[in-house]
Amino acid sequence: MALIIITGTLLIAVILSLLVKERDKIFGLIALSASIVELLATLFVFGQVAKHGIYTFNSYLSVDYLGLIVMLIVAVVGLAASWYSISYLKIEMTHGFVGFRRVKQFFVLLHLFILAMFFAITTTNPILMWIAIEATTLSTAFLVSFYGKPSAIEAAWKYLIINSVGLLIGFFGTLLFFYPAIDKLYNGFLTWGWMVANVSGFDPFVAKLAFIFVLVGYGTKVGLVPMHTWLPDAHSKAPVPISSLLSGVLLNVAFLAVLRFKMVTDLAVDHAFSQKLLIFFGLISILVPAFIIFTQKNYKRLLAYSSIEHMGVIALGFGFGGAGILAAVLHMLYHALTKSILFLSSGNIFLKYGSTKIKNVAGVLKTLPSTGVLFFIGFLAITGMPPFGIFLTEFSIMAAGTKSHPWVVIVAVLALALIFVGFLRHVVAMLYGETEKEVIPREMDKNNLAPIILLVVILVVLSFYLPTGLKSIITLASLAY
Amino acid sequence: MSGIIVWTIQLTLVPALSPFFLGVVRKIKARFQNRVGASIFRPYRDLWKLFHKNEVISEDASWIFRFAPYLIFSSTIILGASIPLFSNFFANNLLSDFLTIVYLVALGTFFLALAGLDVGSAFGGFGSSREMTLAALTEGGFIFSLLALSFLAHSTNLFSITRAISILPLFDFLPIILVFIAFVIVMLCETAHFPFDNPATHLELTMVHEAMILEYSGKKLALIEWAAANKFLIFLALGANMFFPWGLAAQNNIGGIVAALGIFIFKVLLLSTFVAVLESSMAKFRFFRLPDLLFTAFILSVMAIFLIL
Amino acid sequence: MFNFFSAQFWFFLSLLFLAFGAVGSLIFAKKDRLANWWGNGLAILASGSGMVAAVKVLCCGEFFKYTISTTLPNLAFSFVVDKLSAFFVLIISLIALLASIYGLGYIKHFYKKYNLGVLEFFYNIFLAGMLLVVTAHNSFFFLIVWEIMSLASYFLVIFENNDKDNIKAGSLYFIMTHIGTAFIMLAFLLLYQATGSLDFDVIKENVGQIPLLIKNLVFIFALVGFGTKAGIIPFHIWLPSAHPAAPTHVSALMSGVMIKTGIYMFIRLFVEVLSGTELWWGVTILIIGIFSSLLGVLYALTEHDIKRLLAYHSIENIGIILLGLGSTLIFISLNLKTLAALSLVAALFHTLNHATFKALLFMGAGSVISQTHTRNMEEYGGLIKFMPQTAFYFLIGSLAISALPPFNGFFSEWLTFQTLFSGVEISDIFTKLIFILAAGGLAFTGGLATACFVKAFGVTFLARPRSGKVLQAKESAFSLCFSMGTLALITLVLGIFAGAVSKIILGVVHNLNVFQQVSSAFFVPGKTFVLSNGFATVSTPMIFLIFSVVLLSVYGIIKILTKKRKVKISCTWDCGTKLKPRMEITATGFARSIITIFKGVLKPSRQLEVEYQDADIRYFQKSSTVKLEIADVYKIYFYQPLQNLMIKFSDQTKNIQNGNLNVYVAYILLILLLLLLTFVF
Amino acid sequence: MIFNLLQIIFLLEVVIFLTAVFMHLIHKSSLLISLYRLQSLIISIFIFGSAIEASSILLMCVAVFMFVVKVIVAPYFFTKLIKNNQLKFASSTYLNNPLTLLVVAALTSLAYSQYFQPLTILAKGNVNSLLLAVATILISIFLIINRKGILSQMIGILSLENAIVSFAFLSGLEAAPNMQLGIIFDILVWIIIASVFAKMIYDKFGTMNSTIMNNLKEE
Repeated sequence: MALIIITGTLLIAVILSLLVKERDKIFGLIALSASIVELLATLFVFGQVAKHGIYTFNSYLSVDYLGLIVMLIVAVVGLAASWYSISYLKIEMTHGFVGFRRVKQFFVLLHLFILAMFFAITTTNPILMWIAIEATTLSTAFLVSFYGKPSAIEAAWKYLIINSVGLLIGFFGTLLFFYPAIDKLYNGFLTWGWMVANVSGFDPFVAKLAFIFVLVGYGTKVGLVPMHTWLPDAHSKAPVPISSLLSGVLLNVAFLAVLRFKMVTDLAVDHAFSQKLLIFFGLISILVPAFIIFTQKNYKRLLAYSSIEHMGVIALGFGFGGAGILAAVLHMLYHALTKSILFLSSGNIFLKYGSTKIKNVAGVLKTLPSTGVLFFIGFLAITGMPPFGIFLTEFSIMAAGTKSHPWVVIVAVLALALIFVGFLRHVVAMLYGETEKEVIPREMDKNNLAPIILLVVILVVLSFYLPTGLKSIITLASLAY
Repeated sequence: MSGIIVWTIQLTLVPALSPFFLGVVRKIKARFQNRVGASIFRPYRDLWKLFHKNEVISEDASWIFRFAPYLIFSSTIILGASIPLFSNFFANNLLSDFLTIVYLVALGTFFLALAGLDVGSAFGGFGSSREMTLAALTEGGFIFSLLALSFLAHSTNLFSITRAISILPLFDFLPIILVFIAFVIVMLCETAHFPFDNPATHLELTMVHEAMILEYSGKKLALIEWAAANKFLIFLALGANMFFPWGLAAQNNIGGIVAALGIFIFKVLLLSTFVAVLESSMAKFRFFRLPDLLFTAFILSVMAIFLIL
Repeated sequence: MFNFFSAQFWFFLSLLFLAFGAVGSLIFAKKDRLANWWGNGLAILASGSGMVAAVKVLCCGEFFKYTISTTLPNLAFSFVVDKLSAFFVLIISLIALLASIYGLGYIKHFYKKYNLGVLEFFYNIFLAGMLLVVTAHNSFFFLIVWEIMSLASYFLVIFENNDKDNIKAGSLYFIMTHIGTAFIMLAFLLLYQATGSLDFDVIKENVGQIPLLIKNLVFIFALVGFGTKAGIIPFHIWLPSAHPAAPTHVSALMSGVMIKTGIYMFIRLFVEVLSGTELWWGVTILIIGIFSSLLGVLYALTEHDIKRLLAYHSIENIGIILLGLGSTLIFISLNLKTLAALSLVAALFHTLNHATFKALLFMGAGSVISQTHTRNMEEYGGLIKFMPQTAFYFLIGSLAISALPPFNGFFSEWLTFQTLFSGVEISDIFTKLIFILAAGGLAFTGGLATACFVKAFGVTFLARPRSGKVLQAKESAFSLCFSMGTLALITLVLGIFAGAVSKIILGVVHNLNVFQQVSSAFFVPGKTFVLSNGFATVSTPMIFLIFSVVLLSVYGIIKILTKKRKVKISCTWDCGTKLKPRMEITATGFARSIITIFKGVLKPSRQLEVEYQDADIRYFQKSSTVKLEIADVYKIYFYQPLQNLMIKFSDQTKNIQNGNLNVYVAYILLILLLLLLTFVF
Repeated sequence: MIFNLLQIIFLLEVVIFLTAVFMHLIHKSSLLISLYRLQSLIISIFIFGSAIEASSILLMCVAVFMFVVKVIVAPYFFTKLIKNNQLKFASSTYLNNPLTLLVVAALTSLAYSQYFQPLTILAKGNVNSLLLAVATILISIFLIINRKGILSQMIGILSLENAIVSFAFLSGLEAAPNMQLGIIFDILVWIIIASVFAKMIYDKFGTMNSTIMNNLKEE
């Protein structure tokens, strides 16, 4: 029932935003109310799942434990992003960057994007999931080229082409996964449960081949290193609420897809195969961004590379297995929250300074005191400083990894330290120092700050105290994968 | 009762005799420069004269300038009381550990340098800068030479060292000779004698010790001069008793003590003539060649330690 | 009231006070006076109860072990306060108490300029962090608290943030500490891998199963990690720039106490958990100690910024502590347990002493700076006439740090000398050589430290003012003088009753499981201190007693003899010309001779710029300036090349993103084929 | 009949493979589009054949829908794109023809090598055609890498999709009809969006050559 509500509200939101003619405040209200309804529905589903296991609405839609966690992330970050985009777009319009038609287009595509993500999480059939993820790519293509500048279009085109190639490879892998159902195909409606049930018929070699195609395919959407090239361009050119949704949430949804296939491959072939692959991708996904962050010039690209690095850490977590998986699931949650804090506060900085170059931004603590503090808190959280959750998860992932791969852990910890050094140099350059004269020190209005503060409060609370319900869900999720 | 007498002798011997030996050294140096030179009791009269003169203090000086002479003088008194002069039966193991001796000497030098700086004249400043440089470099040699002896005697107490060395068989005296050479270098440096500093000159280029006490007059100058003489005698006594410990009174009888006093004076006279001869026969080294001399002292004592252990 | 509650109650009470202090000062951030009084007041209460807790543990032996489990995976807040942690809690609380009192008066000159609420918030968090670091017993919880401590001290260092190089110093400090923490994390991870648990006690139990290679790796990582925090020579470059940048009472705390947390963890990890089995561990720490002490004091001599001079002296004293610690590890590995106990007592005693006199010196320097508003010693001079009390306390501090008899520095250096001498007597020729070098290094360090503090005290306080800045200086406020006075008194009391204090410290050492049933290395009959092998004895109270008696009697006799003499005050002998301040010796002038002696090590450089009246006929000079500098060897030969390597390497990796779409798709195809070829078969 | 069903399928598969290879060689855009049209025609014949075999109406309309989308609508968009942007010779390549052929040959030999051997158990009898389908997949990915023109990149992606559908048909793995409908609808949306983007790029950059778009790199 709850899933119907979610999809229903989103469809209504899309239609309403299409109908609105001239006053743009209505978009905000629609978006905000839609995301609030989604959050309530997700919490309702959370209650269901906490009480009696996996929530299956019908044969098409069901929510398993890990899916629930990702759904929670989508709902929370979705709420913060849409709340933030109201004032963000209002200021953009006053500055004259975008017209009314563009804002309308923004809200329509935003709701389609969130609908596609919900659909991807809850669907039981791999092909439908593939279609949903393809839909997310298509819906965000225009959002990335929102500003219409040549660089935005270039970023959107690259985003479109690379993701389509990746997803087609993923599609080929998904097809291979249907190998056990080769003869009795027409009658059955293929679901994850069905694939797990008769995995015995699955020839191990085909399973290996299929998992490689799926990993490379969906890995492009997750942004693991060799396939990450679209991510920095897309996330730095997209409007801030969108890049926070892309970075914080879409990567996790794609990772969820990879994990579902990993579950099947682990049963067909032994665990070691998929774990070796994940560790390989995880390690290079930490190393390459570590060096690029060191001399980065643009703070939005800096945040994008940090997302790649954190996806690498999550891949390492799942690769190490055991306690690492629990920590990796937690890491997904913390990373989504922290990354959206950072993106939204960098949005404020962009609105005030108008440039994404680090050297044009100085003295943020003086001109935007509370945004500066929030940005600094985000920085401390993202680089894994103790009071915040990411330090706990990174430490337990590394602890889980020392037993099997000590040298991988040593390299990873040193790379994380290098990332901290790079990040600190850039953040300090932005926060302190003298500001140019024409930047008037006046804090943004409350609509820009409230969503960030909400996310910071959630992050701090979760860093210290995990509500028992959430903790049990996460442990169950980690057992499954 | 006899203990108290012996104690007073131990306490007053150094301040009493130190001007005498200063006079002896000056007499021998004068003789070398074939002039008659003042009588050997001249230093006593100098002190007496200075104690009865008024004194002039600069208005820049602070209470450290006024207080330093007393502190330096009393540190030399304590040093004099706690080193073996004529007897080695003193169970006075409270202050006669050789590290305490070294650091008491350092305390005296510290305050002397501060007093030199306090008046704010260029001479005082440069005097204390050179003094502290040399003091810093001698400390290594000073500690290690006494350390070599204490390894020989398995105790750092000066009295038990003299007891142990006096009964030492003859053939393992080689390390002691090395240590003695090192100790002589350290002694010459600490008491501002020839290769390091000319005690008699007021030429601002060369003087180290004299520069710091330029501003003193009256009773404070007397105290400083007396303290310098005490320090000279203390180092002579250390040199004499630690390396040639024969003839120290073993028990507390009058005859033994008188004989020991005679032998002590004779040994110190011998050593002071050696210093005077040395001072007249060699030239003063350039300041930046002194560190090499001090490092050789340190290396000599390290070699001795290797030989001993 | 004393045994009213258990030590555990007092310890948690102090943490509670600090928490209230932190939150309260954020609330009162706007009103400066209230924030100042609230933050520092609660810090005083907290350190008071911290001291009570420590004393109760030290003397009445009430260890307590307390674990709070949390909902997060494998994270348990487990505290164990045994005698070693209590000793460090005592040091931290003592210095924190006096620093907070000092802070009450000192912060007044920040009133209008900065937001004091933030300062007090991070100050209380910093204290809480330190207290927790020395009592944490689970490596995960330890890492959290260690990072919080560095985070809080980072914010304190960059508190005065409108001065650009404070920010740079802060970032360098934070980067170095974080890299250190990365190494510490690796050490704990390796221990976790070998013993399967994060708790120190469990690791201590099955330390046997740790293979040798892992143990050596853990030693190296821990040495680098904690060495960076302690400021040993190759990793010290953040210390001289970070400590002076912080407000004075914070830099007193950082220099006096925070770097000791590194020493605490050296002891906790090497002596207790890994029970120091390897000989080469002790030898490396000894060698690092020699270099740190000698080079620390040499760099201090070259400094003419008073706070940087004191910071370099912290490096020197850390070197001396490491000498004690190194000999402990060597003796443990050679199974000479009594000597090991003696050298650990020497190291701990010097930690306590250094905390007291370094805090005193920093406070003295702080009050001088707050009056003259400059840190350059060349502009001081004659301050003893304007600030007599501060000068007197600074003098006592310099006497204590140059280890001169009546004060506490003397006894701990004496004890370190004794351990090194007893080390010289071991048979194996190589360790004997190392011990002799260590003893020689310590001797020269002592001498150079005395020279450096004559320079520091003389140039700052004595003779005539060298610049106008000194003229309007006046005596510092009561709270500043009070805390400096108590610290001076403590250095004297510690110096006099050194025997009794070393007995307490021996109790602390015997509490460690390595020295459980070891015969005591020395005994303290009455007031004297006698080494058990009868090698050396000293009685510090006797020295003080005899010294004061003789001094008073000499003063009395001279006064009586010459009471008729008149004393005339006139100007210094000036060979006829009026003595101007430029004629006085400067700090650089004072140390120049030592620098030329050690020019091989220090590499001094001298640039002469001459400005001529008329640029083309270069005969008549208008003015010429001489710049004397010391090359920062570490930055030029180690840290700069490392950074350039990183930048070059990162430029290489940036070529991945060359903007060409076809290449990006080629990456995907290549990785696909690569995986197929390698993984499928 | 001279040839039984398997031979016909194999022949049609060979034609698809040849279309993919020729896409690398020719440079005229309109010819490129007609090649794509031929390829999609064969794919719809495949689907039509399996629809007749399984005689399910749903599969029949899937085939018709695919035919309409891929054979009529997509080429219409592309020809409209070419006409109003006057780009006759848009697709220059990085490697010259002999080298491209060399790489194509290498990829085909890889498809036939022992790495893709396990896939042969999927084939119902026609092993060669299955491996040929795999080769077409690899070749069409290479097409995207090799061609600079935006149009040829779009064509590359669509031919990759066709190759995958042909592989699915040959290995009998293709999804249920309603799934296929969803996929085709998805492809339709993709084509519309891609051509809109192509027009925007042409307006902004003035050329259809994608190498102009390389200013998004780390400076």
